[in-house]
Formats: sequence, structure tokens, C-alpha cells
Amino acid sequence: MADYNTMEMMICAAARYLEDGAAVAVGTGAPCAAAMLAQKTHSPNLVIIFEAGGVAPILPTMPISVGDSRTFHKAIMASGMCDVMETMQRGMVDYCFLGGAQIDMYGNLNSTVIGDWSKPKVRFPGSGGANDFGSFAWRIMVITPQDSRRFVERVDFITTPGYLDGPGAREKAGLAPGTGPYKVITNMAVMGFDPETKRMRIESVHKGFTVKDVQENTGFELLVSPELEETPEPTEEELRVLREEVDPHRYIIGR
Amino acid sequence: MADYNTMEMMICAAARYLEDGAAVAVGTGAPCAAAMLAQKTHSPNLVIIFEAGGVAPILPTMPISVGDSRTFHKAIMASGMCDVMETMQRGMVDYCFLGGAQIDMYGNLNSTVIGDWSKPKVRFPGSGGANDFGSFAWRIMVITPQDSRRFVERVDFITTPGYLDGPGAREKAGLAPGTGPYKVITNMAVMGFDPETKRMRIESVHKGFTVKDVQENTGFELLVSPELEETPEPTEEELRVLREEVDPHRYIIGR
Amino acid sequence: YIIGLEARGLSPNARRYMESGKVEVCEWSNYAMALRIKAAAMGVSFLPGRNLMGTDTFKNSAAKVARCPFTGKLFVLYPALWPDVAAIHVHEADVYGNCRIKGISVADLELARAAKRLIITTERIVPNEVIRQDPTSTVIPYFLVDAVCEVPFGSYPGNMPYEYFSDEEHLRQWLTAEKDPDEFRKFLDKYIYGVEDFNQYLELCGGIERIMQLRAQEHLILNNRR
Amino acid sequence: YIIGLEARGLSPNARRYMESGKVEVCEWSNYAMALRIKAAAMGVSFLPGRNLMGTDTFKNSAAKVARCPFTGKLFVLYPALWPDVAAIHVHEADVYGNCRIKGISVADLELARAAKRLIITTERIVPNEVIRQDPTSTVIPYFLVDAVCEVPFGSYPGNMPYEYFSDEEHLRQWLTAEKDPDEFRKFLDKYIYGVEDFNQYLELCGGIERIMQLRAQEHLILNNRR
Repeated sequence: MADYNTMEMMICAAARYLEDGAAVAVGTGAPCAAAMLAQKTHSPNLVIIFEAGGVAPILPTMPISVGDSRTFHKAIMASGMCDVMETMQRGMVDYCFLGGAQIDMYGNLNSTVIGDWSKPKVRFPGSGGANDFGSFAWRIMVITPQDSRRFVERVDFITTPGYLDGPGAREKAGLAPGTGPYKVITNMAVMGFDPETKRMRIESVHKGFTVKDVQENTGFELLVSPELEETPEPTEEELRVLREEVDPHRYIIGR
Repeated sequence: MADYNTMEMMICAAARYLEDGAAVAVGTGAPCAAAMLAQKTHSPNLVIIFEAGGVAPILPTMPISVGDSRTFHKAIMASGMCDVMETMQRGMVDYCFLGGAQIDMYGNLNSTVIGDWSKPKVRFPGSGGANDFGSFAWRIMVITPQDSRRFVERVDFITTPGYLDGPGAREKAGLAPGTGPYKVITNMAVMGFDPETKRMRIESVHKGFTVKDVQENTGFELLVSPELEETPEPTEEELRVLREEVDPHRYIIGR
Repeated sequence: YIIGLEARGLSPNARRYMESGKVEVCEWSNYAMALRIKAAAMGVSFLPGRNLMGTDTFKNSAAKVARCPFTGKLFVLYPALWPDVAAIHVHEADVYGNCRIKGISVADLELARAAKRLIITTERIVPNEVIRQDPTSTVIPYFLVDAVCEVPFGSYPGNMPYEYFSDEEHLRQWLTAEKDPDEFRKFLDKYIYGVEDFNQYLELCGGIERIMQLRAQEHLILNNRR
Repeated sequence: YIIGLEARGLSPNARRYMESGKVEVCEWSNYAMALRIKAAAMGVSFLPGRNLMGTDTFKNSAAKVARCPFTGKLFVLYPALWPDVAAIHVHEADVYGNCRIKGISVADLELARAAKRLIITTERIVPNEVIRQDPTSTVIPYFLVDAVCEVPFGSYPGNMPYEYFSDEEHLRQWLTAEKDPDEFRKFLDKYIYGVEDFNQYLELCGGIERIMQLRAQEHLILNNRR
């Protein structure tokens, strides 16, 4: 097996969930790399969408901004934010990728503040398009390091809705039924959500890590899937495409 | 003075109300001819707008439809219905022209049915864009023949709002304050609306007609403006432009 | 349903039906309908507007009145309309359904986003690379489209901007025929039921020769052919 | 107000202010803001959306929740936002302010319609006849515009699609300077307060030579100049 780093592992794991023909809304960074990798390997017809209006571009390089020229390079349409967000609101986008400073057991995400909102210890950018993506897309994907300061019992601030406080809560709040967090991909594992309780659960652990490692780096009790397995490693081909075609300057995978 | 027919008189009278720099929403027919005439005489910067999306065209000939190619010939923008209607809803259009089978003393217009709505004696097209124009434009202009079957005590159906049932009624219904019917131009006279009672009143009578003629061809009691005057006749220049440039095929003025 | 044809008058056949009591009628306005379609296109079930208020048009619509929770102002709320099928004729589309339209778009862009099924007819198919070379010009993306049909002159007898003007003679003939149900039946038998496809219909109406005349009209070129 | 610069990180200066308690903060999302501007652009005082629901972002916004009167579904209602002034940089405008934009438009078209005053800066002025020759390409009509300024490279150090890419080196320098208030003051004195106009600023940053490099970058042309 080839040597690979943590970021490469996460990007390859994420890319595999994006099946051919699906539509995925991404930002910059690792999510965009995952989408590009998927498109250049098993999902040539993956539709990549950027919130500022870029629809289905043929990405020549990694974009720096969700609105830069790369996001609509040879795209099928250069549109605007309302058109993209409303396409998502109509339920036409399968996946979105989100990040955040904190995530809790229900997949709620905080990218707004650490501490009290009115007197924050640390101020982050806030929602941006995150709340919209997390409200509209069918399946929320998260790429983030496994760290008990990030995986917390209760996020300081719900910027973007996961399953809120449990089963039925999204629907009760008015969000579309059937939507919600899908996979959380870290340097140690891939976590999904228990269909009954909507709580985060370990579904596969990366080579070299154990369930115990994952739990120790998580600030709440994780469930474990009955079909727990080892995450497949990146293939030679995936690594080659990622390194040569997706991110040759190692902007993302060099982090 | 030159010879002219009724339609020419009405179009010339209407055109004079469209001051330079104003914006006017028109349909096909006489209103469009009036706007073209104004633009080719005293109002070169008149902005003519069509509901289907044509904004400020240089009209080569009379359009047949509010959506045909003429309506955006050398226009500054070929847009769509929502953009045009929302421009009007924001209060950016000064005048609109409307017609109808019936009009009452408050300038309410009926272009929907004669008789009971559920069992109509005669069915007309209904609102089309008329209600929108009459709700959004600052000043509603009407060109119609003076006829007591058209000028009725109470319209069978309010398709488009005039002053509804009197002062304050538009505002109470939710329409923008300061909007409403402005001038009604017929083959006999120009009528405006009394600022206090919002009732229709004769403001000028065309040459050859009297207040009595007008009243006899109206199904309700008309007020008479204290500044009643004779409507100025079309000038030679107006008639020349109308006949040679606006409607050389006499589609409208030949009716 | 539209029974008014503007400068051309009303459709006598449609009018007969409307007056017959056989059809149930609901009143809206052009912008009300556009807003209903726009609501569906935005993915919400209603949108507010400041039209229809105070009128019988409102009373005989299915709209409702509500106050804005921020300003207290009255608005008419319109229910979203999701057409089962929409058909839109465009200037250029690729085989996937990415479309370009030249000139005004009326409510077509909203309609494309609101319809459950969307059929695109196009004056001409262009390569996907042409679309991708200028993504700013795409107004309907392929993932909204269920079928793409190349139908040159497909807007005939209507007007297609920059391509050909409407055939007013043929439309007049049509509207005249509508006045009498028997005549109308004959008209339909000849021009609609009696033809195999659109090209045959076009042939009956004068074919490419007629289109060339309408193209000249569209481009404001005087000609003496008829 | 935007403090996140995506792949470039956060603006340290903005962050300091936000954390200082000196500014009052209200939470929205990108689409929430776009909807607020769109409401103003449509001429209504609110619009519904299906985002923000159930979150602290909602609690700390000024939005409200209401039920759709037709479907009974919950929606967040957003109050319209009418900016006092908006500035939009476009590819082409005529002297009256009729504008063309190439590429994505983000929320600029709505913004142009919502703002009380609108300033257009343009890469180049084109004759009115050019605009009138292709009215389909106009996205902002002149009657929305209060001022038109021809400012070539006016999006610098940002990206202008099809013209020049963003100057990442200069932006990095800027963000680095922001980390230290004194350094930031020096940066502002040199690049902003110390210059007469935009062209002088551009000159300080490498002038036309730098723009040519960014143009090559924009067009994905490799070059060895730096």
C-alpha cells in the first residue's frame, strides 16, 4: 500500500461517498478536493455546485474562493447565489460539505463563536452559506480532525442544523424530512448516524486506529455501528489523481 | 387646423401627459401609439416598458403582442415579466395605460365579465397584466370611447383597482399610497379625478363636444373641474409623426 | 389559460368554452401567475405581492391576504404552482438540455425551475463545448430538463426573436375558423390532425419559403415576395 | 459584514473588532442575506425561506417564523434589506449605466435593484449602441444607476472573471499586516491613505505589469515572470 497522509486519507474516504450523477455543493479546500477526486475517478458525471453561482464546472485547479473564476471554468452555467440556493431549496442537491469549530452527537455544527455569543471568547465567520447548505441538501458531509475540543457534548452555538436535539427535531423545526448529517470523516474514522436515535456512531475506523482512540478524542459517547469495519485505504490510483491532477501544488494535501 | 379622427385625437391627448424622462408601461394598440408619439415629439427620454420584458426599446413599428420582437428592438434590456413587474412594484414606473369593458366613477376597471361572474353573459380576457399595472403604477391612464354602457355606476366586476369605493380605499386595501387613476381620455373629453372625493370629473372637452354631451354618454354623474377647458387639438406636427412614423399602416388610427 | 390574444382579439373557441359554464374558472393576473411559478421555482410554497388587493379578481382567486410581520403592511400571498409538464422553445440547447434564450424570457426561467417535467424544443442543437465556452449565456441547466427535441421553426406560427416573426395571416385564418365550430373542426383536421408531424404542418403553411418571408419581417427587411 | 475570507483565513482586524464587543452583531446566512436583498428588489417587505430553522443562527437573527397559509408548513420570514448605497464592478457599461456582467453574478442583480443609491464601476465604457445591439446581455438597466465610473482593473486585488485573477500575494501581505494594529496602520497609510487615487494604488502594487501577470493567471497561462 502506498504511503499517504491524514488529509489524503480523509479526502479519498469522502470522495467515495459521491456516486456518479449526484450533485454536491462544496466550498473551497478539502471538500472541493474530494469532489474533484470523485469526478476524476468513479463519478465523471458528478455535478459540482458553488454557492456564488458556479454550476458543474470543469475545475482546472483548486478554487481559492467560492466565487472565483475557477468555480465556473467551462461550467454549464454561471448563475448567482439565489439560483443555486433555490435549486438546493427545491431539493435538487444530494450532498453538501461543511466544517466547523465544534460538532455534537447530533451533528449540529458551530462555526460562529466559542463561549457566550454576546461576549465571545473566539469569534468565527458565522454561517456564511453553511446554514443554507445544511438546511437544504439531503446529506451533510463533514471533514474535520478527531479532537475532543471539536467533538463536544453540546456545541456552544448551533450555526447549522444537524439533527438538533434528536429524532424528529429537524422536521418539527420546519426542515425538509429526510435531510440531515450523513457522514463525518476524520483523521481516525468515518462516523455516521444511528437511524433510530440520530446519534453519531462509528462506522469505520482507519488503519492504525481503534474505536478506543476515536472515543478518547471525542467529547461525548459515540455509538458503534454493528457493521463496524476498517476504512478502505486510498488506492494508488486515487492518490495519483489527487496528487497529480487535483492538488498538484499541495495546497490542501500539504497541510 | 388639420383634419383628424377620434382615435388620432385620443392618442395625441394621451401622449401629452407623458413628460420627458417618465417611465410608462404599455400594452399594444392606442397606448403604445401614444407612448411612441410622445417619445418622437416632446419626450425623447420616455422609458417605454412592456410587461413581458422589453425595457426602453426603440420601436420600429407597432408591436402586435406585448412579447413580440418589436417590444425589445434596440432596447436597453430584454428582461422578463417578474423583473418588469417588480420594477413597477418598487414604484419605478410613473404611468400605465389600461382599458376595459366598463369603468365606474372611481376609475375601477372591468375587463373580466359582463353579468354575474359565475354565469357570465360575456366573458372577456380577465386581468392579464392589467391588475398588476393598476396596482403598481403611480398613475393609471385609460383610453376608451365615451359610452354609457362603458361608463357605468358600478362595474360588474372590479378587475383592476381604481379608487375602489372612494378616498382612502386603495390604501386600506393595501395598495401603495399616492397611486390611482389619473386621466380617462375618450372621443369627447379628458376626465381626471377630484382630489377630495376621488370621483371622476371632466377636465377638458374636445372641440365640438359639450359637458352635456359627455354627461349624456356616461352612466353616472360626472363632476366638472373648476378649471374646465377645451382640449387642445392635435398639432400638425403631432399628426404628421403619428401618421408617418408611429402608425404608417394605420393599424390603430385607421380603426 | 389565455383567451386574449392582444391586438389579434379573443379566441372565439376559448371564449365559447368559458361562457358555456363547462369549465371552472379562477381569476389571477399575469404577475400573480408569474409569482406562483416563481414560488415553486424558489422552493417555497407561497410568495407575497402587492397586487390584486381590493378587487374582485382577488375575491375569485385562491390567494390570501396577510400582514408583513415586520412592517404591518398588507400583502397578498400566492400559493406556489408546480406545473406537471412545461414545454419551452429555445434558441440553442445542447443534447443534455443546457439552454440559451435570446431576447425576453417572460416567465420561462421560473417555469423551467417550477415544472415537474420539462420538455425543451430548440431551434438548433449546439455542442456541449459551445455551452461550456460561455456559461454566462446558459439560462436553463440540463438537470431541469427531461427531453430535448430539435425542432427548427418550432415557435411557428408564433414569433421567435431574431429568427422569424409570427405568421399573422395564418393566425388570422385560425381565429376566423374558430368563429364557427364546423369551420374550426375542418381547420384542425387539415392543419393539426391531418399532418404526421410539425414539419408537415409547416409545409402546409408555406414551408421554408414562408419562413424566409417571416425571417425578413423579423429583421425588418422589406420584400416584395407577397 | 464578512470576516471570513475562505481559503485565505479570517481577517484578523475584523475579528478583533467582533470580539471587542464594540460592534453589535446579528447572525444571518448567505442565502438569508440574499433573500433579504431579493425582497427589496422585488418590492416587498419580506420573503420566506426554509433555512435557519431550529438554530441559534435563527435566534440571533431578526427573522421570524410563520406558517404557510396554504400548506401549513413552517417558513422563516426575512425582512427586506434596502442598502443605502451599493457599489458594483462590472465588465461593461454605457455612460448611462446599462451594465453587462460576464460569469457568476452572486447577488449583484438583486443588490442593484434593492439599493437606494447605486454606484457602478466598470472595466470599460461601451457605446450605448453596443448595449442596444444585444439587450439580452444587459443585467442592470440605467435607471437603477446613480453614478458610472470607468475604473479599469477596479476589482483588483480581487478577481474579475475573464479579466484578471486575484492578487493572492498582495492579499496575503494585507492579511499579515492586519495581525498587528501598528503594521496594519502602516499598510493602510502606504496603500490606501497615502495614494491619490486607485491608479496610484495599482502602481504601488506593480501596475500594469502585475495586472498582465494576473491576466495570464486568469487565463491559466503559465508564465515565468515571477
